[in-house]
Amino acid sequence: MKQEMWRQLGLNDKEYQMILEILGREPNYVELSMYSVMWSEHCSYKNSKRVLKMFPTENERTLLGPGENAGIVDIGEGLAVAFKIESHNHPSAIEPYQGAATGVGGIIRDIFTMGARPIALLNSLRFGSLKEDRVKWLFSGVVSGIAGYGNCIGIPTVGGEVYFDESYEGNPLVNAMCVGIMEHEKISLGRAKGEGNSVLLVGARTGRDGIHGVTFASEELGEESEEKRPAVQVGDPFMEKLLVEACLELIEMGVVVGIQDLGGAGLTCATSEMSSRGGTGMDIDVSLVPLREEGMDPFEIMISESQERMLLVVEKDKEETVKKVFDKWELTASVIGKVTGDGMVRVRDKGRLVAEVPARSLAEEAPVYCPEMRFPSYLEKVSPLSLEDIPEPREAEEVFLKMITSPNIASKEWVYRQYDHMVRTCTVILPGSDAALLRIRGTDKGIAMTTDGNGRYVYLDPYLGGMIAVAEAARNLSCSGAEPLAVTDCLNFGNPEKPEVFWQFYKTVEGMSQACREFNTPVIGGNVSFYNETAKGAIFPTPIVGMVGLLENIEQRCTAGYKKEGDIIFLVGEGEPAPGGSEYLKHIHGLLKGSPPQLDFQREKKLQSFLREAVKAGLLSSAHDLSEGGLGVALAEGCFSGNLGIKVELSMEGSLRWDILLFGEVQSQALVTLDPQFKEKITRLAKEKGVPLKEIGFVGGKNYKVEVRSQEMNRTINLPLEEIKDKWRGAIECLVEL
Amino acid sequence: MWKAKIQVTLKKSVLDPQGVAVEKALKTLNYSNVGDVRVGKYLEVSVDGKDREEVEGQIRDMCDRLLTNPVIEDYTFEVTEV
Amino acid sequence: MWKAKIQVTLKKSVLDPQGVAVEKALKTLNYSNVGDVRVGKYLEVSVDGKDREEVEGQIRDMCDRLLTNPVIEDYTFEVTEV
Amino acid sequence: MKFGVVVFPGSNCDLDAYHTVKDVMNQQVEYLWHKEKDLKGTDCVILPGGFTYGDYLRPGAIASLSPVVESIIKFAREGGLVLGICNGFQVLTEADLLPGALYLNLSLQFRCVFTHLLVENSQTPYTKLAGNKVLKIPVAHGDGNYYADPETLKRLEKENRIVFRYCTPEGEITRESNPNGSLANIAGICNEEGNVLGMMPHPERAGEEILGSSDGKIIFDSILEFWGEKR
Ligand SMILES: Nc1ncnc2c1ncn2[C@@H]1O[C@H](COP(=O)(O)OP(=O)(O)O)[C@@H](O)[C@H]1O
Ligand SMILES: [Mg+2]
Repeated sequence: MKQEMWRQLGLNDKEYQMILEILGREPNYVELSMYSVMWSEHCSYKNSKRVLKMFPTENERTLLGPGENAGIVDIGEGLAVAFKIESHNHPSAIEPYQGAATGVGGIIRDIFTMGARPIALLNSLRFGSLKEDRVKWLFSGVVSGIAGYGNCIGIPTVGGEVYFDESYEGNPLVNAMCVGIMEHEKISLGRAKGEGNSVLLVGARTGRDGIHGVTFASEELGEESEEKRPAVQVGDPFMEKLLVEACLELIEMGVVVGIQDLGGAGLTCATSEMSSRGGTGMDIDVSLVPLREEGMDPFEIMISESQERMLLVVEKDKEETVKKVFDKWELTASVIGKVTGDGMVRVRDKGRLVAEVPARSLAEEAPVYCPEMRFPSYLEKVSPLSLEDIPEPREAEEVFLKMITSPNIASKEWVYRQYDHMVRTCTVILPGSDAALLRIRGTDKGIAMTTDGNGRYVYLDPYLGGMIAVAEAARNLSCSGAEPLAVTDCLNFGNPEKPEVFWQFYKTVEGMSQACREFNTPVIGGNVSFYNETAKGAIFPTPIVGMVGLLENIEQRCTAGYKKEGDIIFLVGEGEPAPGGSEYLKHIHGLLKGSPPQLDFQREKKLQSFLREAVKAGLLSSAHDLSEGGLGVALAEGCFSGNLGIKVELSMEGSLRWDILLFGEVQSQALVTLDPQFKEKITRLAKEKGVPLKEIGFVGGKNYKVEVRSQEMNRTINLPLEEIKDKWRGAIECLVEL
Repeated sequence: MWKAKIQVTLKKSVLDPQGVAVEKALKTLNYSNVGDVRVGKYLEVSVDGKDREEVEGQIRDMCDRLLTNPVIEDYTFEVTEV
Repeated sequence: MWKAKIQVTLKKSVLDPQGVAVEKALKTLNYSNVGDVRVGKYLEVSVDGKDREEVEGQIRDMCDRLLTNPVIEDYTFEVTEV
Repeated sequence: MKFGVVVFPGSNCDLDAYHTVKDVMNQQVEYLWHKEKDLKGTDCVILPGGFTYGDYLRPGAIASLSPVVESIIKFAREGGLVLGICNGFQVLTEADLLPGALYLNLSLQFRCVFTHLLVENSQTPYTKLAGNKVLKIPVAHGDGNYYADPETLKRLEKENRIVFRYCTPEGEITRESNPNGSLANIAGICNEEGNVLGMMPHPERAGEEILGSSDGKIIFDSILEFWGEKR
């Protein structure tokens, strides 16, 4: 075999040598293709595997950690939740609608594969500056693609985030998360057990789409990406809806031995992973695969990434049962082979053997690397920040208006009103608060969920930024009253073969792992997306934390919006706002510098525990954490979602400047409002928990009125709520729709 | 004045879920003689221009830049003077 | 085998929001010479049939029963033997 | 009273309609499979929201040709109660049980928001208890832009068949309160006899306070009231 052959498929010379050793002979083209897709970064995690071992993956609640299609966590009463997040960045960069849509489709399959009924979707998005035409096209395309798929299939999209920064220009991030619910007994696994059992391919026909899609995901975007364009597929949410119903019906009947979705690397991945996990092998015939196009080669059938397909293993005499259920849903189910006992994946074409490789060598035993790391030189330049770099603005109101209309802070309603967030009638906290909350039918429980990740922080300090991503997610859940359960993460980074990028990656995971341990929220699954680079360089290192929390009694919940006139506003938690890495620094002063806010786990845990107990005791009218935009913005967000004004007075001590006090960023602080009658109780609770509490004003009036005072100066922002709310709500629409 | 009639279809190799659904529906309506169905977009664009060549060039340009995405779609068009 | 190419457009009296949006977008891209734009659907249907007349009759029938909604849409089509 | 909720491939609010009828209204309810003509003796058929057949081609178009709809047409002509919600409304117009058509929202985007509805006709079986109230009920659709030709529209107005219009919380009919560009802010209409109602907003999503509104329950309460009187 010629060198160009394997190199073209993305395998290096050493990897080819490994294949020779494993097989004891030269591979044929089908086999080589199978290795090339399975050993791609996307499937094998060859560069990240060792680092990911740092994550804690278990606690008393985890039923299933990483390794399967999704992790599973116990929520009591025999119920469990399965969840997972995944990226679809590169397809979305060239065909935003379909790229994002198929990303949603893929993550939903990961969930129902486990036997769980998908009940909610979230998405985390990053784009370049909205001033660019191409970014507008990408942004609106991605949002409508997510909407198109999720709405059609009937799973509510209940939360997420969107941020804009030049670093994502040309390489947007599209991460989709799905949450499902199930009874413990219904857990089904992607394992091929039982020699002689039948292997069925169900769902859509196989076409030439996405041939070498995983290789595409494992490369930088460049001129050649244009050539590889057919890697993008068209999603069929209708087909997937039928697949969900049919597969869950089968699982309910108890006839499924093993089940796995076909995602990246298609049949090759599903057959080898299922065999590898089950300690078995498979013998399949590609001529039995229903095709969409004529004349497909066996290698194409083996690596096609056609969407909306699943691989099932059932007992031999259950084939007819499967077909009957699939018939009802007007779907096809085809027996394509059987489970064997010798650990080999054998592929035939009309009986003729066309590939024969050990399953484990494709899956678990793929090569693992330890890329080189180096402290990035840019950090020396961006780390130092002194107040002199930041001229003190004259006009407080002007700065405030600029802040609330920054696309990173402005209302995301333009996005989420395109998503059906209410279907299934379980969404109790709708988008617009810190975390979404869903009721669980037949119980008093609720589950809360959120996604968080501040790429700017991670860029400035990967270790700290990684910790903050986890802390912020846990804090958002706590604001709703929920107890954080576990994490799924999507790690979006540049090219791992560059030592500085790999250093970012390593440090981020280290920081996240530390935080996950502190909050007792193990990482039960996730996804790594490398090679997020364009000619201009890598994106901000962007870990996205998807976190799910539990509320034992859904009546004891809380949202971010103010509820009634006369409520007192308290600032809770300790911490000093700082300008480093803040939206204020970037948006007003054009600077990307400094250190992200410090995080003290003891303070953070005290605050979160205080918030949860205060919600549980029914003391709070609202709770909202301080994040991008700091105190000044957090105060405003409460007004916007509650449609109520405020009067707040802040006194300044020490050398703090008013602009930093209002718009600097901080960890471990939140705003709560409550009825004056609970003042004593909350004070007592705060003392018990060791959380400082400061009364700063009250809810009322038709204005956002915030006064900052010190001995020398006095600044007031006093603006009519109606006016500023319109600006905040309309900012994104204004930018997108010209 | 010229009028361009533009037909946009998904590339042959790309799945056309709408086409599949319509084909099935037609068969349920007993049109058993129906084969492949493809569903795409149709646009009519009026443009001012001095001659056919110029207009055709412009329409091609519009298709490439805005009206279609070459990643998944193909297009054809005819231009007539009106 | 025959192939029908069917163009479906919104009736003149029905506002075409997609057409309006495309027209606006083209103008922002500096195609100042663009006039009215209409966006509709395009279908390709392959059918078996003995002659043109029969096929055309059937296609008309399909359009009336399923492929178009006469309340808001008009259609035209051409049939070619393939 | 017995309700039937139709299930097409791609229906996705079937579960919600079922839940509201059964758990909130405490009434009998059964699913009706699209391939079956038997309506199982139901007194009121609900065509729920969703994306029947993916909404491919046109929303509701393929579904309107199904066996169950054939029975529903007959059932409706005999005076049976038929409530089409969202995609169900689209099926009803495609099946010619209601006039006009629903097409792409003016914004070209899907919209999921709470809307307010002015009840213009409280003489129908679905609005008996709605007085001249303003109901807070969400919409969630991409094709809810109602169109009818001028004569049809005039007739609808004259016969008082425009049952709901989008309005402000105070009950004013304004352009801003219209989420999809519908002609005359139309959110729901009925047939001449009043037994068939189609509406884009989702009353089944507004049956409980925990979901943000329980105004949708008024519609189901009205149906029960009407049924009680009729018997
Ligand atoms: N892409 C999105 N999809 C769905 N909901 C979103 C999206 N982006 C933002 N939201 C919602 O908008 C609200 C505000 O988002 P954000 O400012 O990121 O909240 P936070 O800072 O509390 O995490 C949240 O309820 C969030 O779920
Ligand atoms: Mg928050």
